[in-house]
Amino acid sequence: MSSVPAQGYLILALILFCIGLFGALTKRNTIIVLISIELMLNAVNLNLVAFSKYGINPNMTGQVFSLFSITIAAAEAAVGIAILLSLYRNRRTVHIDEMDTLKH
Amino acid sequence: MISFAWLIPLFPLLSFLVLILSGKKLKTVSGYLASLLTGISFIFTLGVIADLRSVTEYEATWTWLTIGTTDIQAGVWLNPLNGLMLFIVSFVSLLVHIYSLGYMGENDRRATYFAYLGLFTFAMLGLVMSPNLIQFYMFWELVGLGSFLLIGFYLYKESAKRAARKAFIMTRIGDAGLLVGLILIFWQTGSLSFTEIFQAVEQNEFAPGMVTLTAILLFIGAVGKSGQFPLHTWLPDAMEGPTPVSALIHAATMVAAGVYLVAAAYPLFLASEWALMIVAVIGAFTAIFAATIGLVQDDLKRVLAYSTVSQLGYMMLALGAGGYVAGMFHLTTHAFFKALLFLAAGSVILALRKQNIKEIAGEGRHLAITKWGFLAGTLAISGFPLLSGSFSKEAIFAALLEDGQYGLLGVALLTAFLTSVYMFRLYFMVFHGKGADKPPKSVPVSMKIPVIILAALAVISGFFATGFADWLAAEQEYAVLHHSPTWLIFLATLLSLGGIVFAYFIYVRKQMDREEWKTTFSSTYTILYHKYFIDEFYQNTIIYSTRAISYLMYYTERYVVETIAAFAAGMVKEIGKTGSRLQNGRVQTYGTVALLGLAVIVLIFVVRGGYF
Amino acid sequence: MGLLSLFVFSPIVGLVLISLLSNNSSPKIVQRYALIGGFIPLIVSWIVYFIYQRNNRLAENFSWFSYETDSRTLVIDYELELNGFRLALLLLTTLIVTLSILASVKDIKKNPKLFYQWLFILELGMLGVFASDNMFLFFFFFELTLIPMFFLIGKWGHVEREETAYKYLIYNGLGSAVLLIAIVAVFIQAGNANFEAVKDYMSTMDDQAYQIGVIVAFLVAFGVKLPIVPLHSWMVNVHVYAPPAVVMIHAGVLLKIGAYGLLQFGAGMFPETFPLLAVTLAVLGLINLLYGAFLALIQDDLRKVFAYASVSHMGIILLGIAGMNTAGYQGAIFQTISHGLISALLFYLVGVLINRTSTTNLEKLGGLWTTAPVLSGFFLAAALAGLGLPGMSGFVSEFMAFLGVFENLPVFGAIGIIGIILTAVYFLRAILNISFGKRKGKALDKMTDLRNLELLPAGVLLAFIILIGVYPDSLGQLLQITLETFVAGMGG
Amino acid sequence: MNGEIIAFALLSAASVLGALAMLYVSKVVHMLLSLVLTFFSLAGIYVLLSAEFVAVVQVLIYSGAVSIMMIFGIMLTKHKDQENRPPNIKRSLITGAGIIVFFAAVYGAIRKVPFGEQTPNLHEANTEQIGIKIFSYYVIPFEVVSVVLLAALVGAILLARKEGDDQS
Repeated sequence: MSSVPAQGYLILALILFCIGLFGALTKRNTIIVLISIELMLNAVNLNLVAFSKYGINPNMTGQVFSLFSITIAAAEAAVGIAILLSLYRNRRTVHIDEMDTLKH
Repeated sequence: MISFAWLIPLFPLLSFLVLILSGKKLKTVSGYLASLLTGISFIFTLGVIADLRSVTEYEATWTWLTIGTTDIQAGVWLNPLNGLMLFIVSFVSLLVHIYSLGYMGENDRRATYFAYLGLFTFAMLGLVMSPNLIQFYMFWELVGLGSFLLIGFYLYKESAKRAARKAFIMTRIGDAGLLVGLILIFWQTGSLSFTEIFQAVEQNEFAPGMVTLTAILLFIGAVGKSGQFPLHTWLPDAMEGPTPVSALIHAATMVAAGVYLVAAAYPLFLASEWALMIVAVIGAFTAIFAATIGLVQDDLKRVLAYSTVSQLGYMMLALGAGGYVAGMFHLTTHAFFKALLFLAAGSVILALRKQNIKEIAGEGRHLAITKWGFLAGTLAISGFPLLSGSFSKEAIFAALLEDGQYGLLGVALLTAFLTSVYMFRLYFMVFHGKGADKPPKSVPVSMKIPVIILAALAVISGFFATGFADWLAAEQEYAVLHHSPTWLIFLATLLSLGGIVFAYFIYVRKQMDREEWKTTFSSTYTILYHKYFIDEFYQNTIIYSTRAISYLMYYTERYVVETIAAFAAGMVKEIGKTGSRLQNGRVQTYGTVALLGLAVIVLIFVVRGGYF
Repeated sequence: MGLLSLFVFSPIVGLVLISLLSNNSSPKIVQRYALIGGFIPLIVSWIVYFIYQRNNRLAENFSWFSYETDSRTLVIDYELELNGFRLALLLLTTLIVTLSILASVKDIKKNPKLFYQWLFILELGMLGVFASDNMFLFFFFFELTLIPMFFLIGKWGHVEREETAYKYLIYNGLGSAVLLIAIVAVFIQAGNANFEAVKDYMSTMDDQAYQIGVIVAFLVAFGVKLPIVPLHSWMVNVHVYAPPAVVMIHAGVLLKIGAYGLLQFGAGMFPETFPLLAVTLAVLGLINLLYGAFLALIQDDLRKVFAYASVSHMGIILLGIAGMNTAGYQGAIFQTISHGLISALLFYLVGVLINRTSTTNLEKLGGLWTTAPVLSGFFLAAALAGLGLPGMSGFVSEFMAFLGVFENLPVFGAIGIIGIILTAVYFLRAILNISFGKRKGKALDKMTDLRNLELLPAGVLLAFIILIGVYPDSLGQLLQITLETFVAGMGG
Repeated sequence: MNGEIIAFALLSAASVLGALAMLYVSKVVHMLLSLVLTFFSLAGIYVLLSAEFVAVVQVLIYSGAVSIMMIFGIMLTKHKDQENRPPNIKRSLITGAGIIVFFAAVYGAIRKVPFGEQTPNLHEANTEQIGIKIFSYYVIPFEVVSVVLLAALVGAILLARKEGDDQS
């Protein structure tokens, strides 16, 4: 039975990760940056799941880990949005390049 | 006694150290202390010379510096030549010390003066006892230092400052030649010791051409120190120093060191015909060149200085023509009569407070002892028969004749004539004339004694010529005294007397009007009066070109180097600015930089396939 | 902790001592404690000297860290080891630092506590540089000298102190960047940072191009420090604008790191390849020698004259190294020590002069001798030492350096001799201008001469200068073994 | 060519398409929605990888919860939902270059990695297996995650709450 090789999944994950990274680094809207980060996390999850099937020692751990990771990602998204809202309330902007308080 | 020879230079050194360290406190006794120590030194010298009659050669060295496998030694080396020089140096130095007691009598800084004299005497004694070239060079420079300090003794005078600087630098040019020469010799022979160098010369260990080259380089050193053309200009200026110093350093000892160098390294010179030729030609040229300048100078000490230059030229000429004994003998007699002349001139200057011979105009006639002393010196230097100068000069003429250098012989004879002309011009203008009739300040006894002793020596020392030659011949086979044929003695005497008579007619009988001469030969007179414009020539060529190079460098520094500096600073500043622009507080910029860093690391990892 | 470590870190005692003082204690008290702190390394250094003389070996070594890759282990140990050259430099360092503390009495009025703290850190760095037997340790201490100097110049200097401090930092920072790269390049190849180990490795390696590349990098890195023309402009500024007490250390010791580094990293690690650069070094040396000399000739500020004189003297070091033989190396080392002593003396005197006349302009000074004969005498003696008068250390080193050059590169030596003449010209011009002639400048009329304690630093330095000059084997014997190791590796 | 490969091709194409669309559409909401497509396709891919439970969770949390939350975020902050300023080209290029290097390097690595054959039994009672794993072996992390979630909850509320008292 010829099936999809593990490399296929990994490359897909890589592509998504790169797109997510690009979005996170170049997009101006903070929400999109956040969602790009979610995309990167997803790519990682994909890797975990792929390894759980094709890894050297394949077992359920990969899937379990992806679950944890999804959970944390969700929590992160929630906190992220909350911070965003708070920031927005103070500075009336969602554009990430106007947020430069790290400089001060 | 001879094993204590190393003590000889240490007494003057002790004098220097004591006086320089405790200067002011010992002011009143400083002169006596210095004279005493020099006297001890002289007594030791006599002892050593007494021993030398039986030992003929003595060497004691110890390691001074180790370079790899080569040990460079320092120590004492005594042979007849050294012994002779030791005697001259310590003797004249002692006399000058005694003379200075009177001459510097009331000077506030006389402790310093005697300290410097001690330093000089130390260096000079060390110089003549050097067993190798490097020690020789060191003391060579130290005598230069002593000379420098003493020329600049009247340090508040601008002219003294300039003269001291000039003396140091001009001799240093020569010294550089000497240094190169000795370094080359070291790489040829692997040693700097005189004896080993001579062995190497004998066994032809030198690379072809090297003997000539090194000999000429050594001679350049001698040219600088002995005021030979073209490095002679410092010596007349050096007369800015106190007069006893001129007698000691710039007449009897230090300037003769150049001649001594050629004599000490004589086997090297003998091995190269070219080198000897150059020594002879430079010597002859300097002799006549300085003599012509001496004809028209008006400063008492300057005339003597040019006469010194001229006589040193004689010595070089003699050495260059193979007249080893003649040259050294002339050095000895010259040391006596020239020291005598300077000391007598010093008495005149101290008594009359002027040194321009036109202003003196015969005022010196009241100083009886000085006058007779000066006359003795003048006759000696002019080659008056039976006085010391005539013997040594004849030896030189004979050496030239023997060597077949007829052209140079002609020059030497002409110079002898000129010498008696200008020396008697000097004598007549200082001691004969109608200048003010008031009796001058009397001269202290301490200044008279040295003059008397030296006058006696100037008169009689010529009779020791044969003994002198035997003394030197004990060690060196090339030490031969040449004897002149009768016609030559006759000719030389004639020239000497002719010069005296000539001067007598011009300056005493006033048979010929001097002013008329000046106008008839005005251009010649101007050239001579301005010493052939050599100083101006140096000023306009060497000094200006050096300064031009300096300014060239200066602008290089200002524009090129500073641009590099500005570039470096600008680059760093730009990098800094870029860096600070990256620190703009935006997360994405930071993320980008981090990503780029990651990319670079990953790239290196992939390309190198490992850590590095 | 062995004796050597104790020695290297002994300035910490002074540092702690100074730190314990309250912030508003008077400068005099601070200085007294600083002097005590300065004496500790000085005394320890002489103890070390005597122990070294007895055992002929003094080393310390424990592993610091190592790093394993697939094929080999990279080792960096904490290694201190003495040899004669290093010991001489260490003695020089402790001496000059102590004297510079003495010299700083009247010079440093602003926040003396901080000044001496930096000074002790600087001393720690210098001692470490000369004691370490390992590239990385060397680099560590090398960097440690960089920062204190920056503050010492920038905070306590004269007119253009801040520009000077930045210029210093930029040049030396770039220099040490190059140094670090070169060190890493060597380390990665050899797998060990120890000088000896690197040397052994390099003798088995035939990649000559690589070795030359690394040596050139070292040349650049130490060329900044030495400095080699045209990398010298920072150093002139430091000479002119840093406080004289600091310049004593700077000219006396810090510049020597350049010479030491060049010898240790070049001749010490690549004995076979290093001679290939002889001509390059000779050319650079000549440029330094003549360029510095010509420029010193026309400067109208005493400090600038001495600064360019330093440039010129460093040329002699380079020429000596270019000789690539025992005489040349020995000359370079002697020149290193001798120039350290001479320039420390010169700048000590400059400090005294500034203190009294507040100027070093040659046009404005003259006739110093009439009011201050002792000071002028010392000035003259220092200048004479600088121009290589026999009987003083300068001569011995110049002589040996030229002796070295003449064996293989006589033409360069002959040209270099011009520099010797020029040295006399500019030194005498400068010194005679201020001390001889008519008295100029109002400050000179009520000038006081060197007195009591002020005589001590000048006297001590001059004594050492004369000692080395009169009996050079006193230093030479210490160096024999070092020289043998430098020269032995050279293939014929 | 079998069904699995076809499904993988379609799903991966869809997910990449969705991600790319996220980069290039102009409206923020559209970006979000295009990403939802990616999330859905990823869920499909999880199924292909015998991870049904993860797939379901993916749909529930990403396509559901996170997306909705983002939409609320957009709504609450909405001023102008378009990116109307020109993008920073220079930075995009630099970032793009870095990413391409990174991509190439990792791609090379992935190509070289050898993989064993798949295990057969993952899809049998997948949810049950996960349950057993989580509630036996990973029970402590599981409980810790619940604390994390609680903290996130509290934190989010605290942060997003109107700070009326401070402002007035």
